[in-house]
This record gives sequence, structure tokens and C-alpha cells, in this order.
Amino acid sequence: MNAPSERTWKTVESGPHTLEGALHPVVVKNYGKWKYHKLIKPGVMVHYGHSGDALYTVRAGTPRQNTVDLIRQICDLADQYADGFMRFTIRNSVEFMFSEESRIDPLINDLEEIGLPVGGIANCVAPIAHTQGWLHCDIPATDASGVAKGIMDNLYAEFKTLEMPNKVRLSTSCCSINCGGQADVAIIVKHTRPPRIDHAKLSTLCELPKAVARCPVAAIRPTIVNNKRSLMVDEEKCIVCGACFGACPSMEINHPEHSQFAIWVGGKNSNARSKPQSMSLVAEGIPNNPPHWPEVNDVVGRILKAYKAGGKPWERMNEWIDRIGWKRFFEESELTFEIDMIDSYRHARTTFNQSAHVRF
Amino acid sequence: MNAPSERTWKTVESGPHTLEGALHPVVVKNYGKWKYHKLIKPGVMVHYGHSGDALYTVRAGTPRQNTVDLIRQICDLADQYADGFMRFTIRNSVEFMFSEESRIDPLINDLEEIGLPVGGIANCVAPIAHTQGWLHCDIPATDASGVAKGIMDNLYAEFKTLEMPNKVRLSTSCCSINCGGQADVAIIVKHTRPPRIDHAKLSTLCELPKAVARCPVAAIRPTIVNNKRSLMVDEEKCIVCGACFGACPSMEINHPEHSQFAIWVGGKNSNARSKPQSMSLVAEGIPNNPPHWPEVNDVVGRILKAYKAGGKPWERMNEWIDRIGWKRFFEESELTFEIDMIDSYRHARTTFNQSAHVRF
Amino acid sequence: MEDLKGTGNSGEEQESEDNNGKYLNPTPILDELVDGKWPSFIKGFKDFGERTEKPMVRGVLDQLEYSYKTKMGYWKGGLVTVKGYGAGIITRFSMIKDKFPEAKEFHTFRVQPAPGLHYNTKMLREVCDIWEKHGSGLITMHGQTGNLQLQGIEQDKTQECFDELNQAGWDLGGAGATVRTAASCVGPARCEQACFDNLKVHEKVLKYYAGMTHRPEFNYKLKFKFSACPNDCANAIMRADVALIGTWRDSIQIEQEYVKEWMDEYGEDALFDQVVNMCPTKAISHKIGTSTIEIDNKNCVRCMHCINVIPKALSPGKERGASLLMGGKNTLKVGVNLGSMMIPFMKLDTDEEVEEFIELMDEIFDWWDENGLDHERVGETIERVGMKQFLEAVGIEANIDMIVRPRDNPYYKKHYDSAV
Amino acid sequence: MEDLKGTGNSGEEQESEDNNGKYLNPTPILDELVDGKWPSFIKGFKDFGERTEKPMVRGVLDQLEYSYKTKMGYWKGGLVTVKGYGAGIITRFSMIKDKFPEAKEFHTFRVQPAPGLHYNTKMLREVCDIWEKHGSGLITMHGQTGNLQLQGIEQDKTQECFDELNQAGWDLGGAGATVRTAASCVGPARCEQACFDNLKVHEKVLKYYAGMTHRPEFNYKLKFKFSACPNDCANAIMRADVALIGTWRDSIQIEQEYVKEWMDEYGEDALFDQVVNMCPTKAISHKIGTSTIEIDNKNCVRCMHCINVIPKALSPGKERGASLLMGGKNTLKVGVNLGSMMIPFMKLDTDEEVEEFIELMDEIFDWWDENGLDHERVGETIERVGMKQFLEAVGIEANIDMIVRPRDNPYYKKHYDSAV
Ligand code: SRM
Ligand code: SRM
Ligand code: SRM
Ligand code: SRM
Ligand code: SF4
Ligand code: SF4
Ligand code: SF4
Ligand code: SF4
Ligand code: SF4
Ligand code: SF4
Ligand code: SF4
Ligand code: SF4
Repeated sequence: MNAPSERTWKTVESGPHTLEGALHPVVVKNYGKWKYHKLIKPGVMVHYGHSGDALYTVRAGTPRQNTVDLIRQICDLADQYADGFMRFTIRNSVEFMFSEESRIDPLINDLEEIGLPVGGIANCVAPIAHTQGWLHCDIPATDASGVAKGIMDNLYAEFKTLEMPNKVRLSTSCCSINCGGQADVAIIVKHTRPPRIDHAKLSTLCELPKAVARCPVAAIRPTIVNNKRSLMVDEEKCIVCGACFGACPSMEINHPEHSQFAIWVGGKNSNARSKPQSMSLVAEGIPNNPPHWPEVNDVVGRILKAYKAGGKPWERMNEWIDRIGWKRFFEESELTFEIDMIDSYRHARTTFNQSAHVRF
Repeated sequence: MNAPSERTWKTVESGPHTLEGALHPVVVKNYGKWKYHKLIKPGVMVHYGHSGDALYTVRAGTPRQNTVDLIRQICDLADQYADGFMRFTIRNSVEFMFSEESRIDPLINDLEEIGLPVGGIANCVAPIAHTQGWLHCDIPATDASGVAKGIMDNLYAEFKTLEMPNKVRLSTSCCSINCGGQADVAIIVKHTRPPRIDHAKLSTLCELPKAVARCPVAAIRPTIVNNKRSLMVDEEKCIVCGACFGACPSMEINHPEHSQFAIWVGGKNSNARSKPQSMSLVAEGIPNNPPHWPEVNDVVGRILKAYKAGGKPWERMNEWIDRIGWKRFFEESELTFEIDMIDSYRHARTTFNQSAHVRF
Repeated sequence: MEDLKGTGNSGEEQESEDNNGKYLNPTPILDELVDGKWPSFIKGFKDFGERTEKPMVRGVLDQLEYSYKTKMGYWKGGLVTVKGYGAGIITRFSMIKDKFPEAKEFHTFRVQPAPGLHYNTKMLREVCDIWEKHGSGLITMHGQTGNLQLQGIEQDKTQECFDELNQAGWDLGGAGATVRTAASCVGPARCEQACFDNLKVHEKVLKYYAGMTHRPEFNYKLKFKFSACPNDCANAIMRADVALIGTWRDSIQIEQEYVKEWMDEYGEDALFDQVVNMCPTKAISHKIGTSTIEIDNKNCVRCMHCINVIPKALSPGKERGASLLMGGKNTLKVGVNLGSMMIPFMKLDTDEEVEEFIELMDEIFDWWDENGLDHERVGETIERVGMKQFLEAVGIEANIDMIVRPRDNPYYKKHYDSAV
Repeated sequence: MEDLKGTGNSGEEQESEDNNGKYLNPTPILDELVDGKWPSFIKGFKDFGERTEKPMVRGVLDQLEYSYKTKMGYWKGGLVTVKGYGAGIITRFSMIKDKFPEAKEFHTFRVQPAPGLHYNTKMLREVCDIWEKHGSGLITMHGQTGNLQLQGIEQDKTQECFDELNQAGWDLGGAGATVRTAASCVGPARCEQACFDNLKVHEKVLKYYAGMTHRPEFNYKLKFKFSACPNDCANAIMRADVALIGTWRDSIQIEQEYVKEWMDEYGEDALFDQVVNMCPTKAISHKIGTSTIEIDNKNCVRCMHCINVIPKALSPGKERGASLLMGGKNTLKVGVNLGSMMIPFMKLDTDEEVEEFIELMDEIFDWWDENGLDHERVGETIERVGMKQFLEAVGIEANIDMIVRPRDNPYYKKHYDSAV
């Protein structure tokens, strides 16, 4: 750790930035006293306060991996249209709020001008939650930002129109850890080959017991290589989870071909109607093909097309599948069920069909 | 093994008795060609064949633990009313089948005469599936036949009338193994104290490694007592399952006070509507009080009263609870939810409420 | 006297002196179970004991009275069998035979009845006579597994008794690590819902496995149960390692005139409340004002409900067979486990089809023999070793009907080409 | 050159000579991501790189191009921090710095924004200016945990950069085994559904835990997330060890005139299809011909659906608060785990109520400290040690809302009186 020679400032451990000063005056006035909202058109909604105040929101997608130049452009628009305020959403969209209906269209115009598409509210495809990838992470097998860009290029129309049964959340992650979170459709790297150990690196870089302890199935065992203490992987046992690689960079699990993509559906976090639900594996062995990842795009497209055609209003992905059954989901999405999609992990038994219910 | 001095018969390993000769002629004629059935009154139904034939069935409860005298009385009635045939049901009722409607009432009359109540078909309480108990088993903590008798005495009216929302299946078992099977309401011995080891007996009676291997949580460890190899139980780990006692009679788990009753609800094996479902613990710590088991009877009574009042037509116990929620089930049945009812076993996580869904 | 299990309370001695001229000793606690409206096994036993004056019945009642008093059981196991068999008799010696010498032995024959528990009076009377001659005369009809249980015989009478039974066409059932006696619902004998001839399959399969029923050679017990439709009246899904449950592959048969008949009787509201809205997948629709229903058979999960409610109008389809589920068992060690769907549809009409099923079973038993642990049910073995490993080994194709959802974790290793 | 991870394909050397007068090197593969309708981070980076001519941006783009070509990543970790802190900077050194010396260092500040990600332009411009001065000028808004991520700074500039940010009111977020930066939905700031002031609670709780955010002293990371209603727009249930999700205890507020307004607009069929029949517990009823609905609030599970569909007519009740769920996390080691209901209802209006919540958290962290293993999330510890043990230790009362069903196995040992 290094510090500048003369440091006069004493750190204030303030935690989160204060909210004070960050809220639009109409927000402050109606804080906690909103009555209802209405969608006006794609990307635009209005909230009414019990006070009678109206607050318009215009939402635009961003690249998430921004530059200070883009942020300054956004600030310019916020100054011009939103009285100097803005916020970002959980899915990295930017929102401008103001009380003058007349500002909506000019703002949209200026946003599209600087390349930020307006949309993403209500029953459409929202921006992809994605992760660091090759740009920054130390364990990625792909570039999540790139995959996300490719997919959103394809789904651009679905972001800007309201033709989906309900909200569609997507995510992309560059390793199985899945920092991008679960989603209606999640596109996640899946390793397929047990780690290869770089014994030279290992002996200098890693704490052996730590890597051993990290493995959830006790597949890592101490061994001696070239007279040095090292580790070995029992490939029979290994479930290719990659946990060891996070603890010890010599447990090389990444590979340009063996690290592939898997696609998951039906993840849901909201409590609306059905309970929150973890997502299910429906496609795997999809190659990691930058810069356009056509195979990934193809599968995502098929799933969304089927959902768009078959879902009823308000039905999320998981609810649609629940209604039609998994067999028909695979049919309609033109996907193939494979033996590895049968759970084999800790609670596998609870996913078996312990009934005679069956569709033909 | 001993055998009589001169044995001329050579065993025929024939397996199940042949069906041939055991079926009523009308059954033989319409075998596999039945069209539909109708309930006529409690304990009586008619099946119509595509041939136009009608076959009446009269069903009566039995004590299950019979004597040859009772069986002979039943044979007499079968000869008199059912052309010399009868069958027993999965729940130990006896069924007489015949084609003459006029025989129904006289048969019912004669059955009741010899103490066998007619009923148990359709939406009523069927006879309890129960187990050996003190009469015969080597590991029981109660007498299931006695408990069953006590409960059926109380529920006699519910066996003979059709006032339940749907079928009600009960079972009683004399240890946690539960040979009686799961049921809408299951009354099962639950041990509460880890086994006490009879070291003297153990060294002569049991294979040590067998008992150690039987324990699902590795709570049994070899030890030395009085210079002899013996076993000890880690009481922290022990989940009081009783598996060791079945393997080794010196692992004494039975106790007049510590072996209590637990009551379970919502077990369902049929696939009608909801999937088959395992049952849930709703009352425990109920004393084992022969010969009338009043505390058991009380709880069973409260549960059935609530179900009878609240269930909709065709709703089985589990479906009724599913609709109203567990909280209300406990309220309506006047039972108390306790911390031990939260699962702590292998798949506990899958029983947690991983949602914000909650009833107030 | 042997050491009693657990309790310190060892009770007083029986006073069997003055007895009002009765053969049996007083059993005041048991006598409380004589009354009440439900048939009393105690009354049955006592009446029978008085008539036959069998000492074993007296001794067993005395010991049972003692159990009711001390709240403990007093039987222990052992190994009694008949020539050539390793199973089929549940052996019971009294742990307190000094106290109740008449109850010293109380062994039980498990006898395999005909599938569906059908009898004619002749065969049943024959059993009664043989049993009264050699044994206690106490009969359980039936044990929870489906055996005709002849309860109470002494070791030295077992062989002659068995020989007589066997000559009359009866054979013993399983016990211990064997194939067990099977159970079937009434099936095509009297039920309009039957989708396959479960009674025939039961008879054929269990006769094939008669040898494995009599000699314990497995890791642990293995039970078959056969229910001819998804109502599963034989409780196959929970109580059988191998469950065959009838089903159909085509469309439910509807006779709309009887739908109308039902509606006329119970009303349109009832049609909604009890049929349309109770279908688990909302596969049934009814237009208000009409008197018909429509079924989306692609979405029907063969639950039986609608057919149960209006059996006259609705029936299973015409292309019938059975689903195979495996792994059902009760509570011991892993908690209740319901059978899991393995093969959604098998035809079981012809002898060849049944033999194919038996071949698959043989294959599965071989796999279980190799992979199972001692005292591990086949469902536990499948769960421990892995469904994938099991399916690949026995050649069952993975299918989406086997699961309620695909996995939610990426923790598996598919076969990979290590050359790349 | 350092040993490359995995692949044998080590690529050719960069040709950075002839470059058409551009500052940046050619990145033909990345350039394929410039077009397309969705905003392109590559275009942004490149435009910015050309304007500012920052070598780090050029180097990082070169290395990224190389990753796209070889399909491997080339960053490794390390430990860079600012004075007094043990966390908050994600350290990145290039594994192939000989190849891309300009990308040698690329560390990231995790900065904690205001709850709900609200900004005024002044504060944000200030961040931009400080960041352009000391760092790369690349900003991620926001990281998945909710940090403002300033991506790309060299180690020797971190302290002065941080000091400037800190003077402007900003502080670092968590990393490693710390309390992490929290996330909140927009809440009462703009949402009519908000059931508690999640933004206030977020600010208060995270300020209280600032110390534990900066110094890794836990078994593993711990995340808070605050969603002001069960729609859970902050994904709290899956992404937070400690999730507060707004809810209400009394009845849903209905204004029937707006139900009518909605029905008039969308029709009675829609009321059935989209509202009545979509309630998960069938708690809503509507009589045909009327224009009102009725809600059985005892059976309502607070799912939000009906309120979402007709927000003008329906609102959460008046007695508002939050549920506490614990144990949410993603996939590592145990598979995705959603948070489990712990406390169905807490009031969080007053400072005292928030402090009580903090006290409970302190208690829970103490328990976790004692009982957790290294690298074990709190939900994993609860699962491993047992829910009962956890509840009893931290004094949360067991309640039926914590589970979807009582246990189906008898395998537990309750406290027993061994004296008997
Ligand atoms: C702005 C934002 C909160 C924030 O603080 O950033 C937000 C805002 C609103 N959400 Fe949300 N939700 C936001 C992320 C989420 C998320 C989390 C996520 O996307 O990662 C969820 C959970 C998704 C899931 O289940 O995995 C979420 C589940 C909902 C739902 C439930 C949807 C459902 O039926 O399952 C509603 C209800 C609705 O749609 O009417 C909702 C409703 C709303 C409303 C209508 C609330 C209101 O009355 O103002 C807001 C506008 C709706 C819209 O965007 O369609 N919001 N909402 C987030 C916008 C993200 C974006 O840029 O797209
Ligand atoms: C006789 C018997 C089969 C046998 O071979 O012995 C039998 C016979 C019939 N069952 Fe059953 N079931 C018989 C045990 C069962 C069992 C198992 C059990 O009781 O242990 C079940 C599964 C129970 C469970 O889920 O745990 C069972 C679940 C059904 C169902 C589904 C009920 C439901 O809604 O869940 C039906 C359908 C119906 O009731 O219409 C059914 C329907 C029938 C019908 C109507 C079939 C028919 O069309 O003939 C028969 C008369 C109905 C009745 O008894 O109410 N049978 N039935 C069994 C009578 C036992 C008794 O003495 O009470
Ligand atoms: C007699 C019977 C109860 C009854 O009164 O009806 C019975 C009695 C015993 N059962 Fe059972 N089981 C009986 C049906 C069942 C059933 C029901 C069924 O078969 O449909 C089950 C549940 C289904 C299953 O197979 O899991 C059952 C699950 C068990 C288990 C637990 C097995 C498990 O893996 O969970 C054991 C323990 C064991 O095998 O070690 C067991 C063990 C026993 C033993 C052998 C106890 C022992 O280990 O010494 C009992 C002998 C008692 C005796 O003196 O006769 N019995 N047992 C039933 C057999 C009668 C018959 O053959 O017809
Ligand atoms: C930056 C970020 C992805 C992004 O591009 O947005 C991220 C990046 C990393 N995550 Fe993450 N996680 C990020 C949000 C998440 C989330 C989502 C969330 O917080 O809402 C999750 C899922 C929720 C959860 O906490 O489980 C998440 C689950 C993980 C895990 C798996 C934890 C588990 O128990 O399952 C790891 C592995 C670990 O901790 O050992 C991990 C580890 C990592 C590491 C530190 C990889 C490593 O071990 O070296 C990554 C550093 C990358 C980098 O270079 O910056 N990250 N990570 C997110 C943090 C940004 C921020 O602070 O705002
Ligand atoms: S998903 Fe994996 S590779 Fe991607 S940022 Fe998270 S930890 Fe890194
Ligand atoms: S990849 Fe996972 S399972 Fe395989 S050795 Fe590493 S930690 Fe263990
Ligand atoms: S339930 Fe237990 S005690 Fe009763 S018969 Fe079965 S094994 Fe014996
Ligand atoms: S009762 Fe069960 S858990 Fe306890 S020692 Fe015996 S086998 Fe083990
Ligand atoms: S299982 Fe089906 S076929 Fe068999 S008796 Fe029951 S309803 Fe009839
Ligand atoms: S059998 Fe069951 S699933 Fe099929 S239509 Fe009838 S009720 Fe619906
Ligand atoms: S979680 Fe609820 S309160 Fe928060 S933004 Fe979403 S809908 Fe509004
Ligand atoms: S909030 Fe959900 S559960 Fe409650 S009434 Fe509305 S739809 Fe039903």
C-alpha cells in the first residue's frame, strides 16, 4: 500500500453516500405518498402522488460499462430536462424524472441521439444484468459484456415494444458463480472439464489446505509432484464447479473449448403470483464464440419466441412453463432434453417426478 | 430347522396363489370390461359391465387380527349371499359381490349381526391401516391394533356415513418405521430419547459393525466397556430414528414414557388432482396411554372435525391444507406449531419458505 | 426371568388361580377393548381361546396384557424356516417365557394369496382347517404388504403345517432381503378404470421370482405393487420399490350425453367447482350454457380426477399400459420416499411384453446387486449412485417425465473429449 | 512472458505501427461490437480513448482484443488498499504485462452510492472529474451488487484519488469477507407500493456497518438488500444474505370505483383472467354482473399481483413493515439458495425500530462468527448447523411462516427429560 507523501485528509468512514440532496424536489415532496402509476408508452411512465402531483419517468438503456464522457452527457440531459437529477435502476438503466409532460418527447429524442434507447418498462425485455468478463475479472471464461451486447442487439425491438406476456429479465455471467444472478433466461458459462493443475505455479501461489477445503465434494487431494507438495483432482468425483479456481489460480478450469455456455430459464425473484423460483437448465454445450456468440443468440431467441407466442398476460416465464409443462416447453423452444439436465446434486431427489402425472 | 420324520411332499415353489377359481363368475365374464360404477349407499356400490351385467359389492370392516372362527363365519355369508366368493381390500375390509340387488339388505343385516359394520366406501373414514404392535413385532413401542380399535370406535359414525369431503385414510404404526404407511392422518410412535445400550447383552447378541453401519448419522461409535468391545451413542448427533434397534436389540430405544406418539397429516398416494405427497408432522409428544389412548383420539378428532367442516367436495386432507395454508390448519385443528416441526433432515432446505409469501 | 427392555417396572406375577370357570386368565386391561362399536380383535381372540382352549392363545393374551400394563413389548426374533427356504416365517420367541411359558413361541407364516386378495370359500376354509390343526388359529387378513398371515405356531410344527398348505396350493411370501409378496388393487376384476391386467402381471412376475422370494440374496427387501390406474389403490408409489401404475397414452374417452346427465343432476356450478376447476392443469373447459366439456389431452397429466367424478361419461383412453415408478419405501433412515417415474409408458398386454418387463427387472437387480450396500433399498442406491449412472447402466432412456424440473445447479460433469 | 492459462494458442504479437493516425491500436474483433442498435461499450471506450489518449485504456483494449482472440482471460488478483482499509479495491494485474505493458495495472474502486442509486448532476460530475484526473475514466454504473465502479487505476494513485472522493462525500464499498455494499429499490422515493422506508433503513444500517464494510473480519461476504415490497425489485431474496422485503399485516386497501374503472376499460373477462384467477391462493372473488371484487385477506399471501394489475384501485394495507429473509446467495458450492423467511413482520418506522433490527443483526453476526466455517455464507451455516439451533441461539421465535410444510420425517431429537 502506498500513499502520497503528505496526506492531510483524514478518512471519513461514511458508508453509502447520503440520500440528501440526491432527490428531485417533487420526489422529496411526495416521498412515501405516491398513489399509483400508469404506463404512458414504452419507456415512459407517470406516478401520481396523493398530493395530485404527477412525476414523469423516462427510462433509457445504457452500456453499463460507461466512460466519464457518457456520464457527463447524461448529466447534461438531466440538467436540461430533469432539474439536475437522475437515478439508475437495478438493471443499469438511467431514469429521468420531472413534472412537465412536454419534456418527454424532446428528452427521448436527445437520448436516442446519444445512442441511449428508451424502453424497458413493463412487459418487455429489460436490459441484461451482466458481469465483468475478460475486461476485469480474474476468473472469467468469456466476456459477459460482449455477450450481453450481442443479445440486446438482437432483442432491441423487444426492449422498445410491449409484446411480451410480462417482464422478461435476462442475465449473463462469465463463470458458473453467476454474479449476474438468476433470470427468466440466464446465459452462463459452464465448465465441462475438471481443472488442470499447474503444479509449478501451485507450489508458489496457493495455500494448499484452502483449495482442498473449498471443494464441495472433496475431490481435491494432496499429492507430491516433482518432490514438491501439490494437489491432484479426482476426476470421477469432480463436479466441475470451479470453486477451487477462485481459491487458487493454479487449478485451471478455464478453457477456450471446454468452457461453454449453458442456458437456464424460469428464474424469478418477485413474489407476484408464484413464489420466487430458482432457474432450470435447458440447454448446454453451447460454444463460447466471440464476438457475436450466434449459438447463444439462437437459443435465447427460440425460447423468447415461444414464450411470446404462448404466454398469457402477466405470466412470467416460469409460470408459462408450469402451465404447459416441461415437455411442451422443450418442444416449443425446439430444445433437446438431455440426461445431464436431471439433477444429481444434493437435493436431487426432490426434483424427481414422484408421481404418475405424465403428459403424452 | 426341524421337519417331521417322514416327509413325502416335495415343496412346489408356486409363489402367489393362482387367481383361477378365486373369481366370481360374473367377474370372470366381465373381466376388464367394466363400464362404470355407482354408489348405492354407505358400504354398497354397483359396477356395470359393458355387457349390461350389474355387480353389487357390499363392504364390511373387520378386526384384521382375525381368528379362523371369524373367517368361517365370513365364508358362511359368502356361501349364502355371494355364490361362495369374497375378497379382501387393501385396507382389510371384506367384500361380497353378487348380481342380485335383493341380497344387499339381508347381507348387511347378517354382517352387522356378527359384528362387522358395513361402510367405508367413498367419502368417509375407511378402516385404519395398522401394524403388529405388542402382539407380534419385536420392536414396537405400542399396540397398533389397540390404538386402531380405539380410534375406529370413536369414528364409527364417520365410517358409516358420507359426510367427509373425500376419502379419509388413517394409519397407525407402532414404531417410526411406519409399516402402516402414510395416510391423511397417521398416528405413529415417535421415540424421543436416544437408545440406551445394554452392554452385557450387546457383546453376546449383536454384530457391532452392523449396528454402526445402520446409523444414518454416524452417531454410533465402538468403545470398550468392562474390558469388552461394545458401542456408545453420541447423543448430540443421534436423531432417535431407531434404525440401530432393528439391527441390534441391545440398542434399547423403547421406553414407556419416552416413546410417545406423533401425528402426521396430508399423506396421499393417489394421483388424483394433486400429486402424491408425503405427510407432515403436526402434533408430537402425545403420551402412549393404553388401552384407550385418549390424547391420541383427541387430536385425531380435532383434525377430522376441522377437515370435515372446511374441506370442499373432492378435496383430500393435503389439498384442503394447501388451500387454507398451514397457519390456518393449526388454528382450525387447535394444534400448536413447534420448533421441532421445522425439518432438520437431509432436504430441510427445500421445506423452508423461500419467499415473502405469508399469511397474517 | 430375562432382563426386560428399558422400563424398570416389571409388574406383579399373574394370578391365574380363581377364574370363574374360564379357560383364559383375566386380562382386565385388554377387556376394555372388547366393547365399542368397531369389531374387537380382543373379543375375537378371547372367544376363540375359550372355545379351543389353545394354551398358546392364552399365553399370548397374558403377555399382551402385560405389555399393556408395562407399556413395553416382549418378543424377540430368531430364525425358523421350512426346508429349502430362507424366509417366509417371522420368528417370535418370548423374552419373558419364564413368566409366560405358554407364549414361548409364536411364529408367523407369511402366505401369498391370489393377486387382488380374491378367495373362494373352499380354499379359505381349507386354510382355516390346516391352521387350526397345527397353529394358533389366529389369522391376520392381511398384513400391510399383502400376506395372509397365519400368526402363532411352534417351531416343530412348521414343516408339516407348511407341507399341508403347500399341497393345497399355497406358498410362503418373502421376509428379509428377498423379493417380497406383492400387492395389487382389484383391477380389471371389478374396476372400470383398470388400464392393464395388473392381476395377471402380478401373478406372472411373482411366480417368476418365487425363488428370490424364498431365499434372501439381495442387499435388502424389494417390493412390487401393481395398481391398474393412477388412483393407485394399492399405494404402490409409496410402498413399493417397483410400482407399476396403469395409464393411457391417447385421449380420454368422453360420452357427452352422460356429461349432460351428470350436469342435469348436479348442476353447472358443480361441473365448474368439482370438475373443471379441479383439474390440476386446467386441461378441461366448459362453455357456459352448453352441456359438454372439452379436454386438452396434451395437457392432461392422467390424474384420474375428472374420470373419478363422472365415471359414466369419462374413461381412460384406449391405448393403455402402465408407468414404471421405482424407489418407493417408508421412513427408515432416509425418510419416506415416493417412487420416481422411470418409464412413462409400457404395454403389458402380451406375454412377451411382460417378459420384457421381467428382463428389465433382472437387469436392474443385477445392477443393484453390484452397486447397492447392505440394507439399502434400490431407491436409495439409485439416489446415492446417481440417476444418470443408473439409467445408463440399465439402459433406460432419460426422459423429461422423470423429473418435475431440470436441475438448478451446474454441478455435473458431462462426458468430455479430453483430446481437445 | 508469463505462462498463459490453459490454451496453447498464444497469438501473434500486436502490430501497433501503422494506425491511420489513431491513438488506439486496431482491435478488429472488438470492433465488430461497435455496430448494432444497443449502446456499445466498445464504441464508448474507443471514443474516450481517442479523446483522452490514456495509455491504460489503450492497453486494456489491446488485452481485451487478445482475450476475444484466444478465448481466455488474463487478469490476476492481488491486494491494493487505501490507508486503514482492508477492502474496497478490486486489484487487477495483467498476467501478460510483457505483452501489454500499458495494461499492467487496472484496479477498481467500489464506491457506495446513495440508496436507490439517486444522483444529482453536481455530485456525479465531481466523481467524473476526480476519476478522469486519477484513473482511467471508465465507470461501471453499476456493479451487480450496487457499487459505482471506477474501473482502472494504478496502485500509486489510489490513495490521493480516494482522498478526493472521500472529501466529496464518497466512501468505498465492501469486498472479500466483509459486509458488502447494499442495494435498494427506488422505494418511497417514487413507488406507490413501498411498505417501508427502505432507503432510510439502508442508509442507517450501512452507515452503522461502515467499519465492517472496510475490514474483512467475517467468515465470508455478507450482503444486505432492501426491497420495499414483495415485488422485490432489488432481487433481495436471491442476492442478499439479509433481505428486508416490505409487506403489510392488515387488509389490502380497495377503492371499488377504480376497480369498476378498470373493468370498464378492460372487461369482465380480463378481471377473471388477469386478476381473480391469477391470485395464487384464490383469495379474490368477483360476482358476475357486479363491478366490485372482494378479498379474503386471511388467505392473501401478500404476493402483490392484484395490486400490480390495478394499482389505482388496490394498495397494500395501512399497517406496514417488512419481512426478514435470510440466506440468499448464488451458485457457488451449494447451488442457488433463495432467502428463507425468518421474521414475517417487523415495524421499521422509528429509529428505535431500526436500532432493534441492527441489534438482532449484531447478535446474528456473533453467532455466525462462532459457528461459521471459512468461506461459508450465513445461509449455509444456518443450513449446516440447523435452523432450530440458529433460532434458539439468536432468539427468533419459530413460526409456521418460516416453512412451506412441516417435516415429513421423524428424525429429530427434542429436548427430553432424562430423569424419567
Ligand atoms: C426501476 C426498478 C427499481 C429500481 O429501483 O431500480 C423497478 C421499478 C418498478 N417495478 Fe420492478 N423495478 C426494477 C426491477 C425489478 C426487478 C429486478 C430486476 O429486474 O433485476 C424485479 C424482479 C424480477 C424477477 O422476478 O426476477 C422486478 C419485479 C417487479 C414486478 C413483479 C413482476 C412479476 O410479475 O413477476 C412488478 C409488478 C409489475 O410489473 O407490475 C414491478 C413493478 C415495478 C414498478 C411498476 C413499481 C412502481 O409502481 O413504480 C416500477 C416500474 C416498472 C417497470 O420497470 O416495468 N417490478 N422489478 C427496476 C427497474 C429495472 C430495469 O431497469 O429494468
Ligand atoms: C377396494 C379398493 C381396492 C382394493 O383392491 O382393495 C379400492 C376400490 C376403489 N377405489 Fe380406491 N380402493 C382401495 C384403496 C385405495 C387406496 C389405498 C388405501 O386406502 O390404502 C387409495 C389411495 C389413497 C391415498 O391417496 O393415500 C385409493 C384411492 C382411490 C381414489 C383417489 C381418491 C382421491 O381423490 O385421492 C379413487 C377415486 C375415487 O374416489 O373416486 C378410488 C376409487 C376406487 C373405486 C371407486 C374404483 C372403482 O371404480 O371401482 C373403488 C371403490 C371406491 C371406494 O372404496 O371408495 N380409489 N383407493 C381399496 C379399498 C380400501 C378400503 O377397504 O377402504
Ligand atoms: C407385518 C407387517 C405389519 C403388519 O402388521 O401388517 C410388518 C412388520 C414388520 N416390518 Fe414392516 N411390516 C409390514 C409391512 C410394511 C410396509 C407396508 C407395505 O409393505 O406395503 C412397509 C412400508 C413400505 C416399505 O417397504 O418401506 C414396511 C416397512 C418396514 C421397514 C422400513 C423399510 C424402509 O426401508 O423404510 C422395516 C425395517 C427393516 O426392514 O429393517 C420393516 C420391518 C418390519 C419387521 C420385520 C420388524 C423387524 O425388523 O423385526 C416387522 C415384523 C413384525 C412382525 O412381527 O410380523 N418394515 N413394512 C407388514 C408385513 C405384513 C405382510 O407381509 O403382509
Ligand atoms: C463486479 C461484480 C460483477 C459485475 O460486473 O457487476 C462481481 C464480480 C466478482 N464476483 Fe461476484 N460480482 C458482483 C456481484 C455478485 C452478485 C450479485 C449481487 O451482489 O447482487 C452475486 C450473487 C449474489 C451472491 O452474493 O451470492 C455474486 C456472487 C459471487 C460469488 C458467489 C458467492 C456464493 O456464495 O455463491 C463469488 C465467489 C466468491 O465469493 O468466492 C463472487 C466473486 C466475484 C469476484 C470477486 C471473483 C473472484 O473471486 O475473484 C469478481 C470480481 C470481478 C471483478 O474483477 O470486479 N461473486 N457476485 C459484481 C459486484 C459489483 C459491485 O460491487 O457492485
Ligand atoms: S460471473 Fe464469475 S467470471 Fe464473471 S464477474 Fe462473476 S466471478 Fe467473475
Ligand atoms: S472444480 Fe469444483 S468439484 Fe472439481 S476439484 Fe474444483 S472445487 Fe472440486
Ligand atoms: S411399525 Fe415398527 S413396531 Fe410396528 S410392526 Fe412395523 S416394524 Fe414392527
Ligand atoms: S437411534 Fe438412529 S441416530 Fe440414534 S444411534 Fe440409533 S441409528 Fe443412530
Ligand atoms: S387403482 Fe384404479 S384400477 Fe385399481 S382399483 Fe383403484 S381405481 Fe380401480
Ligand atoms: S385426468 Fe386429471 S389432468 Fe386429465 S383432464 Fe382429467 S382432471 Fe385434468
Ligand atoms: S420492490 Fe416494490 S416498492 Fe420497491 S420499486 Fe419494486 S414495486 Fe416499488
Ligand atoms: S396480493 Fe396476491 S395473494 Fe393477495 S389477494 Fe392479491 S393476488 Fe391474491
